[in-house]
Amino acid sequence: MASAYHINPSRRRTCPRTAARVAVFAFAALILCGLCAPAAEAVEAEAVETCVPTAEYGCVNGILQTVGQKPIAGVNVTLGGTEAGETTTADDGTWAFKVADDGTYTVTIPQDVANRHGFATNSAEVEIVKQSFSKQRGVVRFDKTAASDGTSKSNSASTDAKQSTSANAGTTSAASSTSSATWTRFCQQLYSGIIFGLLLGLMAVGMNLVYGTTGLSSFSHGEQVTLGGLMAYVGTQMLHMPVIVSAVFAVVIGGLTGLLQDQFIWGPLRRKRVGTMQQMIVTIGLSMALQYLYQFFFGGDIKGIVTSVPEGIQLGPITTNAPALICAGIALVTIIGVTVFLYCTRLGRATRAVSDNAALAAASGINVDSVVRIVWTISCALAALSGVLLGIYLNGIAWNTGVTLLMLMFAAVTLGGLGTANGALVGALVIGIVADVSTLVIPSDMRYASALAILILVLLVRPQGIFGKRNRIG
Amino acid sequence: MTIIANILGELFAPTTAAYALAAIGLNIHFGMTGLMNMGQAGFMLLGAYGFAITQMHGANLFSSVLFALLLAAVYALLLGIPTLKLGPDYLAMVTLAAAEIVRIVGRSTSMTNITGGSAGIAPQDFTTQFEDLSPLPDGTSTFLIWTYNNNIANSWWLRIVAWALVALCAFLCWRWFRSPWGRVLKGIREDENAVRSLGKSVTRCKMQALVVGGLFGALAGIVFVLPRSLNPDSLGRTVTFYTWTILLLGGAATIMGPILGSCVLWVLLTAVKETMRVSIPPTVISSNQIEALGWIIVGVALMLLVIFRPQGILGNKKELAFNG
Amino acid sequence: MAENNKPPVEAAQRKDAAASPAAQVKEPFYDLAKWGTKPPEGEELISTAYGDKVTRDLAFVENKPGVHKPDPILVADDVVRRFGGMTAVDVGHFEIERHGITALIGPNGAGKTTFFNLMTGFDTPDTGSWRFDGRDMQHVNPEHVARGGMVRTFQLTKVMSRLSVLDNMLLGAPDQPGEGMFRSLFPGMWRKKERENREKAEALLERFLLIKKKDDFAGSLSGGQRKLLEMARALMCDPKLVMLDEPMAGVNPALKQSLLDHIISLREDGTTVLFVEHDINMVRHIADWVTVMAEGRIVAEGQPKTVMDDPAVVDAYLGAHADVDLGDDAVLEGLEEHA
Amino acid sequence: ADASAQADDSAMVVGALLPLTGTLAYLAPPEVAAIKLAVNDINAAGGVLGKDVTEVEADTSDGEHADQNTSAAQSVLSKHPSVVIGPAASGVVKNVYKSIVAEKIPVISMASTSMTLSGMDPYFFRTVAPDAVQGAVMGDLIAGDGVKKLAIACFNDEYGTGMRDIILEKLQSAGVDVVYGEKDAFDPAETNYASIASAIKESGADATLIISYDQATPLIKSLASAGVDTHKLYLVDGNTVDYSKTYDAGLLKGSKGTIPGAHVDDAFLEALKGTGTDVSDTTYAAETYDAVILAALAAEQGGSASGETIQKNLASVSGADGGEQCDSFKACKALIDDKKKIQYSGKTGIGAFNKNNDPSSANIGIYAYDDKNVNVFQAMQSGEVPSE
Amino acid sequence: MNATTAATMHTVGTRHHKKKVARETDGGTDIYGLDGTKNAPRAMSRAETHVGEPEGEPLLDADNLVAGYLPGVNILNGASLALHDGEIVGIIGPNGAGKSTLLKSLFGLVRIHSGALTLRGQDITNLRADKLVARGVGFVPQTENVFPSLTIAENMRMGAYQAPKKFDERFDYVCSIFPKLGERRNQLAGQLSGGERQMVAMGRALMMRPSVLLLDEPSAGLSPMMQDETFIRVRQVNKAGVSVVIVEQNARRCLQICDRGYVLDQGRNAYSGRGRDLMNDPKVISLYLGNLEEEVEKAGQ
Ligand SMILES: Nc1ncnc2c1ncn2[C@@H]1O[C@H](COP(=O)(O)OP(=O)(O)OP(=O)(O)O)[C@@H](O)[C@H]1O
Ligand SMILES: Nc1ncnc2c1ncn2[C@@H]1O[C@H](COP(=O)(O)OP(=O)(O)OP(=O)(O)O)[C@@H](O)[C@H]1O
Ligand SMILES: CC(C)C[C@H](N)C(=O)O
Ligand SMILES: [Mg+2]
Ligand SMILES: [Mg+2]
Repeated sequence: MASAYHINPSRRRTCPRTAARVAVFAFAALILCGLCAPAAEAVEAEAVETCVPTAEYGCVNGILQTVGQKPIAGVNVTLGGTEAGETTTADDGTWAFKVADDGTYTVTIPQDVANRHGFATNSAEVEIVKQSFSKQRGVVRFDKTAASDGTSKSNSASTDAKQSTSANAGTTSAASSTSSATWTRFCQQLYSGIIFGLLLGLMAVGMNLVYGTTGLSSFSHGEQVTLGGLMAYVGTQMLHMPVIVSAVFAVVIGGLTGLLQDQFIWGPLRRKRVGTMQQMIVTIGLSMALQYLYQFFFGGDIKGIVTSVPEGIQLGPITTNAPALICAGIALVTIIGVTVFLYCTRLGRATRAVSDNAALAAASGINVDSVVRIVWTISCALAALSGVLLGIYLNGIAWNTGVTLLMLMFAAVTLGGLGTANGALVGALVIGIVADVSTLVIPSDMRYASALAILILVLLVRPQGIFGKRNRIG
Repeated sequence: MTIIANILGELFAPTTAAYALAAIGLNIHFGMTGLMNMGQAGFMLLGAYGFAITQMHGANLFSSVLFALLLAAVYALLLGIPTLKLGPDYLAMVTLAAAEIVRIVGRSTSMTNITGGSAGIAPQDFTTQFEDLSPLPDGTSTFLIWTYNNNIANSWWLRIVAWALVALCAFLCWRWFRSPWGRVLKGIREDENAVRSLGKSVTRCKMQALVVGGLFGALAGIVFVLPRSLNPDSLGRTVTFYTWTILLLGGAATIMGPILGSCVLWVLLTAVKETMRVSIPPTVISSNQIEALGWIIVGVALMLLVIFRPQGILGNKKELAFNG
Repeated sequence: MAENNKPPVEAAQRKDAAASPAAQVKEPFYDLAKWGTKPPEGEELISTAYGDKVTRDLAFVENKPGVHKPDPILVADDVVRRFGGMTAVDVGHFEIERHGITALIGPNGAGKTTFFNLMTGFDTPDTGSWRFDGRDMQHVNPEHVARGGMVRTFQLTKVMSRLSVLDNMLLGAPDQPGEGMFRSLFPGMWRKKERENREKAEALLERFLLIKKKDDFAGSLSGGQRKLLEMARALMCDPKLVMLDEPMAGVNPALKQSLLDHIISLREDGTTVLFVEHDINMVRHIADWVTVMAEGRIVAEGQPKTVMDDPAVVDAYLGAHADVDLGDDAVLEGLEEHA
Repeated sequence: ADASAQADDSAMVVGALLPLTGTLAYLAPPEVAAIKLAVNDINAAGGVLGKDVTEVEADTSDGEHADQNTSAAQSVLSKHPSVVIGPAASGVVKNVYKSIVAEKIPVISMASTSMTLSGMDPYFFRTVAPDAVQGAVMGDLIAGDGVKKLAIACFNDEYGTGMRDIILEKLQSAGVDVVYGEKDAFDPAETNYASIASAIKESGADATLIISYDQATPLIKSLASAGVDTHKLYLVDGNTVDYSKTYDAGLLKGSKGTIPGAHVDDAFLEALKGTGTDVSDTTYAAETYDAVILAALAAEQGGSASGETIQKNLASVSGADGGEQCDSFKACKALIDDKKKIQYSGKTGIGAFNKNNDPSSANIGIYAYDDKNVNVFQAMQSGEVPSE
Repeated sequence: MNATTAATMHTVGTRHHKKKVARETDGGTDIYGLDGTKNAPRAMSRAETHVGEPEGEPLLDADNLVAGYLPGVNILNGASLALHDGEIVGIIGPNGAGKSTLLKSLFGLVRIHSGALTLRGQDITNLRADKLVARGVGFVPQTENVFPSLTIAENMRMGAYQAPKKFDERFDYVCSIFPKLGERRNQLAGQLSGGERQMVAMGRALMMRPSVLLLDEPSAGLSPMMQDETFIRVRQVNKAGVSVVIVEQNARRCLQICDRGYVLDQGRNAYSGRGRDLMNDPKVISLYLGNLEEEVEKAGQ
């Protein structure tokens, strides 16, 4: 990677010089060719349609096309240097020579063709070393204008984000089109951030429910998400069911696992009054077991739930597609539903009561066990649903998809305020948007770092999360 | 026989020692002070970076270790000053996030010149000084049923140093546990406002605990990378989770718990995987599946251990009753 | 525990119980009232010097809110704390007499606890300043407040559950050098102090009837025992001013009575006491001065007798039934009439 | 010394360190099969030094489980292997090689392509060419196709960024503009490619190069739904696989990919399947197979199954100092029995080991996707591996 | 008993005790040396245990309960309690006597190891709390008796959990007693003052309308006025047909409204009798009730 860093500056510095040198060489070569062409004709380079370098032959080849990438057919290409040859470009603009000897070659096209298409130069030089991978083939292109050369260079100097300006747009509108492109990019990133945030919110809301009811941060929640996706995969790709049916199937299986888990693991642990820290370790163990269980059955690769690629829809500056919108819609509706459930239904209030003080909840006539069981079931079902949506939206699900997203889920619920239902949604949206929009300014491999940094910053200002409330001291 | 040697070898493998060190540090954080540090791997990674980078640039061993500790201490301070006022679950998240940020930044392409980016730092660049320091002769030695190289990588020399460190840290921990300082930390664990109302400097003690635990973490990081290479991804969340598992498996707020927990976890893991390798012919299920099955069993075993001994192997059952 | 280690009283009781259970069953297992804090036989009864001085000084102070006192240890000015739209505390001027026992009373939600929180740095007021012993206490954090000699207890008790009762007490002790990280590694540096603290703690626990539980986790204490521990722990600090937030709520009346003596003896040790309490008898019994808070403000101040007879206080705080036997059916009937 | 002394008169034991679990687990099946196949072939030809070769495996998992890397190495080491085949990923190699080479046991990796591994240790070999080679071929391929503006979706991993830098160098000299991804790389643990896809779309690139492992599966779809032309994708060995079951037909038609190693014929795939392992592709199978055979031949030639002997003879049996060509263990063994120098030319078509213990020459296969999304072999480019 | 004799008695007692303790704490863990198993079984007639008990079958009958939190440590060592229909029964005793434990064990929150517990003749030993609520038993714990992150109104709703339809009507009733709760209905209970919390707890119980109400120190932390209000309401509720068991440290007030009272000490019954009798019993006064009121009055004169 070190080299990537050095390439750019050095390239910027050396390019003009190289260009100049090439021009001088070309001139010299022309003269040379004119003088000694008959003498050099002893060795002939073979013009071929396509050339693959081998131990015996190196290749000099290229494609002749306009700056706008239209192939230019039927143009004479002359090879000079160690070996000489001549060919005409094919319909797709390609041409190739097989050369037997190592050495320096010069490729020339007629000057008038170069002028007509506004090429900067009409000849180029390559070095061929048959045995060396990096030199056994020389690719020669002429499709560079003197003007666009300059633009593209300044472009490559600026950040990737701004490079979207097409090189041949010229220099006049460069500034304004750059800003509008940035604006489009921004909208698009914001949009994808929101969609991802919604999905993340859906994933996190189940985890938050469990936390809100039992105080347990479930590390196996990621695996529940994965389970949903994998079950949908089983539905669509193995049982060949329609997507909707598979989704329902996945959600049912997910809910069922929640129910069974509570029956056989969490219920007994609660009854033994095992602390949440200990239960958390159990979830870590469970997470481990489940991850490898998935690997056991599904292997280590990424599974696609649907094979088709949805058609794009243009919404103002935003490109999207129907499945993404539907996924986001489902996520939003579900999260709102959960919030309503928590704050406006009797059972919802009961879950919050249980989280506050289970003994007192029991003393109020709440069947704590069954409330918690319902919560686990709902939580796992929601996780499964989010797994399905995620698998569709992210175009694939693997044994470790859930666990890689777990961190973000935690971040989302914490940011929103642990145990608060709408907190998961808002937190997830913040994380999603920050992660996606921050790619406009920072490298994308660091985008989650920026989301996490936001989390830390918010917590410094609001230690109880966005929606958390503080109790009094004393 | 080799299987048994392998399994029992994990008892005192450098990795086991590294995790034990990390867990001792975490024990100071969580077991004593109640700080839910979910980012112990962050301390380890910083320690490892501090050590390896200075070694790479030719610093001597002692100053490298010192630098690693310094780095971890500074990180602890930076992390602690703003965050120690957070509630436990929120602190957990912040430390987890901070550790991830350390890793993500460390592996990012923009840091390649310093940290080696995603490739990390190769062992030949930072282990030689340590290996040269060994008083042992070159070659391989066998002790009882175990044969290891004397000096290189996963060696006897590293084992000796690592376990000496573990012993030292455990001793310190033991001293602290039974001292008034330890009592203040435990008070903070239970209710920091109560401790505050009694005039103890809660912030200072928490910070001390965070730094000390972090320093142990940094040492753990060094021990962790010495037999292998420094790769930021190998000190990620998984490591933190294992450390927690080890701590609670052995018993939080006990001296020997972290060490025992580490031994149990790695011995268990190796035992299961080794046994699976030899006992299931790959014709029944594929090699991939055998290894996966091994992990499944370990996961389930962990769950069972906690379910049937929630206070940890050495933990006090009575404490559990007041977990709330 | 070996049989012969049984407390003699108990052993005797058990023997008797076996002999004639019916006769013996009404005997208590031990006599609580004996556990009072009266000085041991032969020794002087506690001096009353400070008490007398305070009584003398306060006798001439006017009984009106915000009045100046001869020798205040804590002076608060314009302390206001709002929660959202509600003003929880709005104290114009308030002084606490040094060496006095001041009672802070007032209806529920009057802002007493919040005032405690503000004074001790656990909460920050919107405006206001206060001085403790001549030192400005604004923006001082709780630990420094406590180290400065102003120690408080919590109404909703805060015991350190997974620490033994004795450890809870030892945490209250000030100036333990072993509480430094490095010094703690060398037991030689703190052993002696530790021993002294332990003795003191045990003496206090004994007074507070907690000695038998000293090695148990504090989390296993009953509600009342927690209150006791909370108070005993605060007294470990030898504070200049101790602020007790309903120390006796939930404490058995017999024990309460004996602990009042202890509070009085604190005064003679030079400690100033500020306490919140809803037990009027206790206030009457030990308070040198009573301050009444309502809706965040100090509405009345004065000698206990004067304040307690203030009709406004009776109305807002003591209520119409203060001197009525609640078992009386007339009370219920009166209620129905009102309704 | 102890370990190899023991190995001296005993049969050859092939240790294998494979990513059987973890993020690289999808690569393991062909490797497992190839080792089995090689061992079977060797034993069918009478074994090494008259004794049957046995194989021991351990799971290195992935870089995130570094503790497993070393304990797997320890596990294999304790079984006194004569040679260790693997590990696959460069990062894992760095985690384990030292403790193995310290025992004077050669490590032959079949898939680690990082350039930093060249000449790392006399006991470290690999049967796959470093990324420089593939990168050069890929760069030429892209330039030769007339791409003007290229977007690179590269993951931030030693393999990813290393390869990208080589390609960038090539592209620059050919005048291809990189409009996205010159510096930007995504996290290997990335799951959400929407933003990368939209960035690529916005960059106006006319072709996209994807350097990744199987992250490509969701990435390609994200690209497609963002409206990026999926007929002009360039894939590398980490992701040039058969996508016929993954996507609707036609999605990738025209896209190209490169894979190091000779194009293996279907017979080899059948043979792999014959070992009872569930394999669907041959990624790194040939490299693995050759590694085992080379080691066996080295033992055969050196007359001992000790690590040191194998290390000494590996270069020679691979043809470093000439000899008669042979292409199977059986044939080569016959030549060795005749006291002839040999040059093993195996399934990968790599040349003899060079002074860095890299293959001195290598083949890079160029593949193009047909309308069923199957990668079809187009051409093979071979040449010398740079050893500077 | 006058103050001087009391004082001499104290002195002796204290000293005596000090030695005793020193020896005892050396020994071991048995908190009171009263491990239920070692104790001789009590041979007391029902009349002695439940002095003044009315005729007929008790509504709630706890007989000889042995219960504890940790294995091997019993807190209750054979405590008995009978509650008849329409009664208010008070329990008083020193701190740590096991009063709360007794209530909790009645309510299934502490495990009963031995003894009989019946409600209307049916065995309810270790029955789950929510099932007891369904059978008409209500309970207000001593500590942690509100849901801090729920609002006041929601806390009240939890009180009416098993009869959600009656919420409005009952909430109005509760608000008439504690007007503050109505005013602050949307405030989180966790932000309330100690006394306000207590009101919430009491209000929650009143929302429940049980047939048996177990109250653990409902008046603690309340202002005198509110304390009186609480006691009066308890009586009022009782008149409406609810039988009440009330644990109180405000013993005099409590005994005023009680039909009968029990004195609990070290996990077993020490005294029992009609409320007024206990209140005036000099023994009970000196041991458990104290004579602060008298002393204050004396001083006042
Ligand atoms: N953090 C908070 N947020 C909102 N309101 C609060 C908070 N803390 C206290 N209050 C309100 O401030 C008022 C005063 O509370 P405070 O605890 O000081 O009362 P108090 O006088 O101690 O009452 P009590 O005698 O019942 O203990 C109460 O009405 C309470 O609801
Ligand atoms: N959770 C617990 N675990 C262990 N022991 C406990 C627990 N709670 C209470 N105890 C012990 O049980 C005994 C009785 O406690 P209980 O709470 O019943 O007392 P109480 O009579 O209600 O006292 P108070 O008047 O102080 O509320 C006490 O000695 C106490 O230490
Ligand atoms: C398994 C392979 C794709 C590994 C990759 N070539 C590396 O060096 O890391
Ligand atoms: Mg208060
Ligand atoms: Mg109680």
